[in-house]
Amino acid sequence: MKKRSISMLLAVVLTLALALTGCSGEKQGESTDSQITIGIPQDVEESLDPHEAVAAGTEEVFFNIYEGLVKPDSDGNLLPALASDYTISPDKTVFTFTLREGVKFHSGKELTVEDVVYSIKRCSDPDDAVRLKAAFTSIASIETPDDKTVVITLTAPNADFLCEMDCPIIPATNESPSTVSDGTGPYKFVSHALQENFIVERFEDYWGEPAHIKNVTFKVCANPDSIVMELNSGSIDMFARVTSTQAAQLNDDFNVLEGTMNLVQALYLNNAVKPFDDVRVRQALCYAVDKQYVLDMTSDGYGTPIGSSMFPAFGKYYMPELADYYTKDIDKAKQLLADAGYEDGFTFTIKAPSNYTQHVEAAQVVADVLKEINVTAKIELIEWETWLSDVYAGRDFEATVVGLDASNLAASSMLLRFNSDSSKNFINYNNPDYDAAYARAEASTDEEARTAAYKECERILTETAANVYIQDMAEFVALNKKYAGYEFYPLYVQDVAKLYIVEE
Amino acid sequence: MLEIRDLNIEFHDHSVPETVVYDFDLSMEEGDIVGIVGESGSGKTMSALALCGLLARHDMEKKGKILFEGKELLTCSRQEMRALQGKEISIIFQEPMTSLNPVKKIGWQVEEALRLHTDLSKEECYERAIWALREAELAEPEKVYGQYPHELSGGMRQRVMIAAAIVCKPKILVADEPTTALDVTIQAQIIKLLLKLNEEQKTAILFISHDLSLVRRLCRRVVVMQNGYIVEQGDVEAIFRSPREEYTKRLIASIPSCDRGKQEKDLDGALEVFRAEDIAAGYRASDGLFGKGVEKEVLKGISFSLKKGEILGLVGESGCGKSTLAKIIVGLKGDYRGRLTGAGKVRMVFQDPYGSLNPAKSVGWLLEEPLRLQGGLSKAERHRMVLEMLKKVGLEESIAERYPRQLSGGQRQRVCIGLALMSRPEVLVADEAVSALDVTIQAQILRLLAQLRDEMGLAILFISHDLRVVYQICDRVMIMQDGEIVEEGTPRKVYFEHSHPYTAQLLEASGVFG
Amino acid sequence: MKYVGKKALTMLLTLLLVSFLVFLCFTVIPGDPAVAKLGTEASPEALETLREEMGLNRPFMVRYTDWLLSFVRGDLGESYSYESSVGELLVDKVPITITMSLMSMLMIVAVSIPLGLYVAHHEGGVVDRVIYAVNQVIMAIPAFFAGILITLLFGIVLKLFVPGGYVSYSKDFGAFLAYMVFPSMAIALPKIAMTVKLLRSGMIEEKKQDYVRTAYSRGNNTKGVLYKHVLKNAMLPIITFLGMTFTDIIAGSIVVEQVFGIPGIGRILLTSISRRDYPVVMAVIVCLAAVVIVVSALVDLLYQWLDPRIRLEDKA
Amino acid sequence: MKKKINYNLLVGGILAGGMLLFILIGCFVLPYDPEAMNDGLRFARISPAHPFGCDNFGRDIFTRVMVGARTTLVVALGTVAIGAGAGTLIGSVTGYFGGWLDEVVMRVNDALFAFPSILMALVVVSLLGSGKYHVILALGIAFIPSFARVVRSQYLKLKEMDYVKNARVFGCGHLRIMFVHILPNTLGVMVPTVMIGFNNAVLAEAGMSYLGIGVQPPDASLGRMLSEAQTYLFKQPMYAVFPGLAIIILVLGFSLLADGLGEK
Repeated sequence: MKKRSISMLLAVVLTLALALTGCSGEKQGESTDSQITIGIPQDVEESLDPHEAVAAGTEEVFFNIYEGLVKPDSDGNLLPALASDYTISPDKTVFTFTLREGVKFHSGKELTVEDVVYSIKRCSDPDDAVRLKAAFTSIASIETPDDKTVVITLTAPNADFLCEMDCPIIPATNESPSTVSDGTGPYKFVSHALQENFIVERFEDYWGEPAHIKNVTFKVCANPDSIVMELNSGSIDMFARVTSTQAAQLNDDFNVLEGTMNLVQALYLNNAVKPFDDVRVRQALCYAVDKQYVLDMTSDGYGTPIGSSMFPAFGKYYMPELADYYTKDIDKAKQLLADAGYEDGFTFTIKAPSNYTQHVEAAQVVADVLKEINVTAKIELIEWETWLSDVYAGRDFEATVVGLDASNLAASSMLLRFNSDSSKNFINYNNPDYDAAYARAEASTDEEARTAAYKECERILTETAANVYIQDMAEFVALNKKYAGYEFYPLYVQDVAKLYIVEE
Repeated sequence: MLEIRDLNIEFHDHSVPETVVYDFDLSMEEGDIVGIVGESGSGKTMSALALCGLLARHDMEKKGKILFEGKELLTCSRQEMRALQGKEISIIFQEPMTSLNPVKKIGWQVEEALRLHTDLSKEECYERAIWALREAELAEPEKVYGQYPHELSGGMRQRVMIAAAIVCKPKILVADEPTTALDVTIQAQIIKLLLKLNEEQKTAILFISHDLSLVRRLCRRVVVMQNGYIVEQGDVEAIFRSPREEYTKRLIASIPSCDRGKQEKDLDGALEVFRAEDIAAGYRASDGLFGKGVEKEVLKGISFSLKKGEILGLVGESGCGKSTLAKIIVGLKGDYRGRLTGAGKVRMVFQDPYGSLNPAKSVGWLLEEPLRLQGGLSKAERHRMVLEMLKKVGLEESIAERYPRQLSGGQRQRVCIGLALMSRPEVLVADEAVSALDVTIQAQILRLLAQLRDEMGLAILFISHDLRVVYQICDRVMIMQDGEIVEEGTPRKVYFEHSHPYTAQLLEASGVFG
Repeated sequence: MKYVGKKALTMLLTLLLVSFLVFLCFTVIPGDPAVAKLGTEASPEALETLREEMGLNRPFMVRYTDWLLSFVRGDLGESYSYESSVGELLVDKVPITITMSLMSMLMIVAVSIPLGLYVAHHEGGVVDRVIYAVNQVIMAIPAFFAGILITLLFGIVLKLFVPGGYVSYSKDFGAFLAYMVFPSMAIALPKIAMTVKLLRSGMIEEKKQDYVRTAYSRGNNTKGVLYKHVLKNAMLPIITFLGMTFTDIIAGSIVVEQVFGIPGIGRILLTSISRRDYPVVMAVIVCLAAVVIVVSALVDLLYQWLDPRIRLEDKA
Repeated sequence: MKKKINYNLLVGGILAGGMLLFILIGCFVLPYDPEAMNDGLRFARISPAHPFGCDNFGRDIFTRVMVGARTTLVVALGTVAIGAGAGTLIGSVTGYFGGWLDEVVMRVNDALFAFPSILMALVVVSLLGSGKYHVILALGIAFIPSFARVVRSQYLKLKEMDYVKNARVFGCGHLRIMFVHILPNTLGVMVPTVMIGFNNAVLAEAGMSYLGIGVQPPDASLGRMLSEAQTYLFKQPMYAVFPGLAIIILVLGFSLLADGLGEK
């Protein structure tokens, strides 16, 4: 009879466990002060050193903790931050910053010029692979004439150098910045449970306008498919970059805010590989793909069609007219293919990163559309790591669908890669006119001339159909009705300080 | 005490109801010993199980009356039946190896009946169990009490079964072929034990067996059954001396007799076909990862020779090494010392007819296999030779298409013999070839072997533990004990003028003269 | 004792083989940890210096032996993508997966054994046939589909738990256990069905044995025979099966962690594989393999302890 | 017990047979082009024209389940073929000959057994690229250990039988004994094991597609459709239900068939 009693005991234990769930079903206790849980797709990197942050997901969160001498606002302008004001020499080689009064670090330490020099020097040491900021290699000298001003002199003129000055400033006295976080931002670091959550809390004596919400928890939701469930069940209050279909499935305690993802989604073609080395074939594809149809199929029509490697958030550099340069014209496409010697079409493979559903779906729609000009596109899903090493670094691909974003507000971050000699030219684009136009833009000191030169670059990309440009995808932010104040930024940034709780 | 009147048992399992036992009558008094004799499928076991209430399966129809001390067993409730089982009526089975629960201690199983039927304390149960084990003549009851079934030999396990059965001093002990799976000497001890229990405990015994000579030594009255019917019933000696029914006569006749006047075949002229000179071999019982392990000697120098047309008997109890010798002669065991000489091919017939024919192939295919291996024969020729061999071993040609599982034990053994003879061997080794068969079929197979020996001039090494069968068929006999030949000679010389004590012990135990 | 020695040696050998196979796999899979760490913006020179730093350029065998020597000394090495050492990384993730595995094991034992017994007892009855059919259906459901169904049913419809509302055990152990019941159920469900079916067929097989007939002949009722005699014999194959199930549970947990959003070993393994973070993957897989092998060895020993027939042989 | 046996076989036969017929028809005639996208029909409800409704691209789910089931069937059959074939070969050799060969192969077998099949799949997929046939190879290799174990235990048991000894006495070669004499007798155990292997293959393919390394779009396999459907669970639950149902029917059918055959 002994065996019988054991199994009975176990059954009792099981029912006990089930009963336990009943009573703890409701949310985990309402704490008095304001708090919000924000879902993030990938975990924040473990190192708290802002200069080591590489992944966009980490920079997005660190924006609330660390600040540079200047800081971007939601319209893409650079506002003075830790530097109260700044002057740039006419030949764009000498940059003078005056330090703002009474700025404190989270640890209570006063901000000093030594901290600024220390931080900038840290990011310009060529053999420190992780922290090196490419643009800082052209710094000739950094002087501090008095304890309030910092003067940086460059070896060569660089109009965009100011955009680099959002580089975070950290205290020189912090021995281990990777494990001890000490910034000047509106929020300060509390705790980080790997692959679980990253918790920050309002920094009471912040120099600027203090944040509204006290406790903020960034919760890692690795499984894209369960995001809708977690939002509907109330376990997270906000999630940026939900797709239109996910947004449609949310219950009504959510507002869905629409902005742009600020990236260029396109069918990137390897210009060195047959048949894409022939401009007529590339143009034929552009004529075959109807941008709006792709938008309708993948995101219920949301998103902004674009014609070149630039997106609206860049303001003055963006040329809307390029979007309609190629309108759907099957006969013209077939004619172009015939001229190029491909009357009965051809077959090629699109490599798409498996973890980005929006790009995989866009690839499938493009493949379906190309059938009209009897071009067969086979789709091969590859892991993100494999995409990085095979496609991006190895350039071993015929075509790929991906979204390229800008690392900072400088136009060069989008256009530099198409120079024939650039290490990031993974599509092997080779056009002497483009190289000349880009060089003109880099060298010119006058703002209008630079903008005109950059625009010339974009027109060349469109005319030579470097890639089949599709859209700057719509970005939906699901935000619980209890909260408001979300602002879209041109860069990959989540400004939590602006959020506040709507009083019923 | 017990009255069974026109008991009928029908099976509803298959589509058409099949009756197994027809109007079975039996009455038993206190201390009676009754035997039921019959071949397999004669319904003897079914009637015994009905008595013990073990036929409770729902698709069994039981008609008639079983009165035990006035209580009607067929219609009483399950509780009432259970109150009797193990207390008043108990049973022991044929297979001691599997009839005991392998994962429970012996003591626990022997005490089970006590725990169910009495409210004795733990110590009293222990005492009673030790008493029962001692009654069953087990050497150290206390040691056996704590052991597990697999740690005991076949004989000891049957004694434990008996102890478990008599622990509540039942009125009737049903013994369903208790000794069939045991060696001759142990068989004799079990029979003596049952007789002792009957005298001391006054337990009535219902002894079921297919071995007539055994029944004759134990029982006072006997019931002969065939295909579910009672053919004849009465006092043992009367039945033996003057059987009335034809079937009983045939049963008695097929018991191999060992009368002195057996004429002997003179073989001096025949040429020698096989010779073995002091064959010795052993098994390496590895006792660990790298341990070389101790070499267990099994054969200690065996020598013998075989002449054309001679049947040499080899008798010994299980574990004496006769199977190892057979394996060596046939070439299945390579590592042995000593020399084998003999020009011709050697083939073998195994004991268990079920295991020696490949169930997945038809009989025709099996018989053709040796010819395919020899090669050089066309399909038609091979087919003809197969049919010819089937006729030679007394089977119709239609058997060729059938599968082994569709044949009876006797038919299967005939196919095995045919298979062995397909490649015209000079020497045939029959390792316990007939011991698994019923008496009547056993006699037919022995006649077939003798006839084939004459026709094909075969030399046969006939291995068996049954002295009577060996006496009937063999020209010369060797007695083997623990890997050595202890006695050799013509059957008459060995059986009647033996010199070695072990031979005497074997002869006495198997009741050759009884 | 000799037998245990032999078993331990074979276990070590297998473990070595597993680690070698995993290392081999990683040299074959494309993708470069340096790129994974520095991202697309890094310059080729920076990538090269980092590769040197990580020692990726050393020949295959040198890297494997180095890893093996440090692993034996208990140092699991530095993770490429995370700052902390692999040991720290795993130390708070392991309890999550272990709890889940143990809970599903608990459920399997607690539900399938009584159910199996009941079904075997009432063999052929209506209940038996119903449970048989239900078993078959449950066994046919893929683990992650079961996960989705459970989330829908218990999470959204019955609101018994908040989908995705995982609470770490350090914060609130009760809520942690409460949440873990459902993923454990998703893993355990198909296994419960299999165990019930195995126990049922095992019991029915044992019922045909001779010793059962002897037990009946002594006056036991059906219940007595089932529990006192048949159960222990039928349990033997179940134990081996449960041993093997434990390995499936761990494999199953990787998929179910994805569905329920649980930061256990499975998620770390998947992210590390996609990030080509060799030290973490090696550590996780070798530890998983070690657990699997140790569990199957324990099951062997338990089997021996229960079945006297085998125990005796190795003493002789 | 008689009535129960054909009950299994009957239901199993209907389900498995139904599924096979459903797939067979799919090979010849398809109501719609499984990959044709249709903007107007996105997430269309169940209707006579589209018995299973449409998915996020407006593709007819009924057709895609038909094609998906065929892919899953092909993958499962391929996997079982490799697993059973190689497994039988390895199992028979190690079981029959034993000795150090058996010891070594069994160690490798245990290692493969404790090896997560995901990593194995990743290796094969990255080595040869993704696609149906590479998934089959990856799963096939992962299934060899379990088949090898079953076959080995059978050979260990059967090689002691008298008819095997008899065959050796005739001078039958080892290979002939292994594959002509012993192998047919293992079918009794092999058939149910193959069926169970088939079910596990279907479930494994679904798991792999779920993790994104299985069959590639726009091909459909039941597993891939299920993982894609999960994103649209609230908008079009049918998209997840029908592929899931197809998997369950396929697996249920074959496991009942295995039980039915096993009991006969």
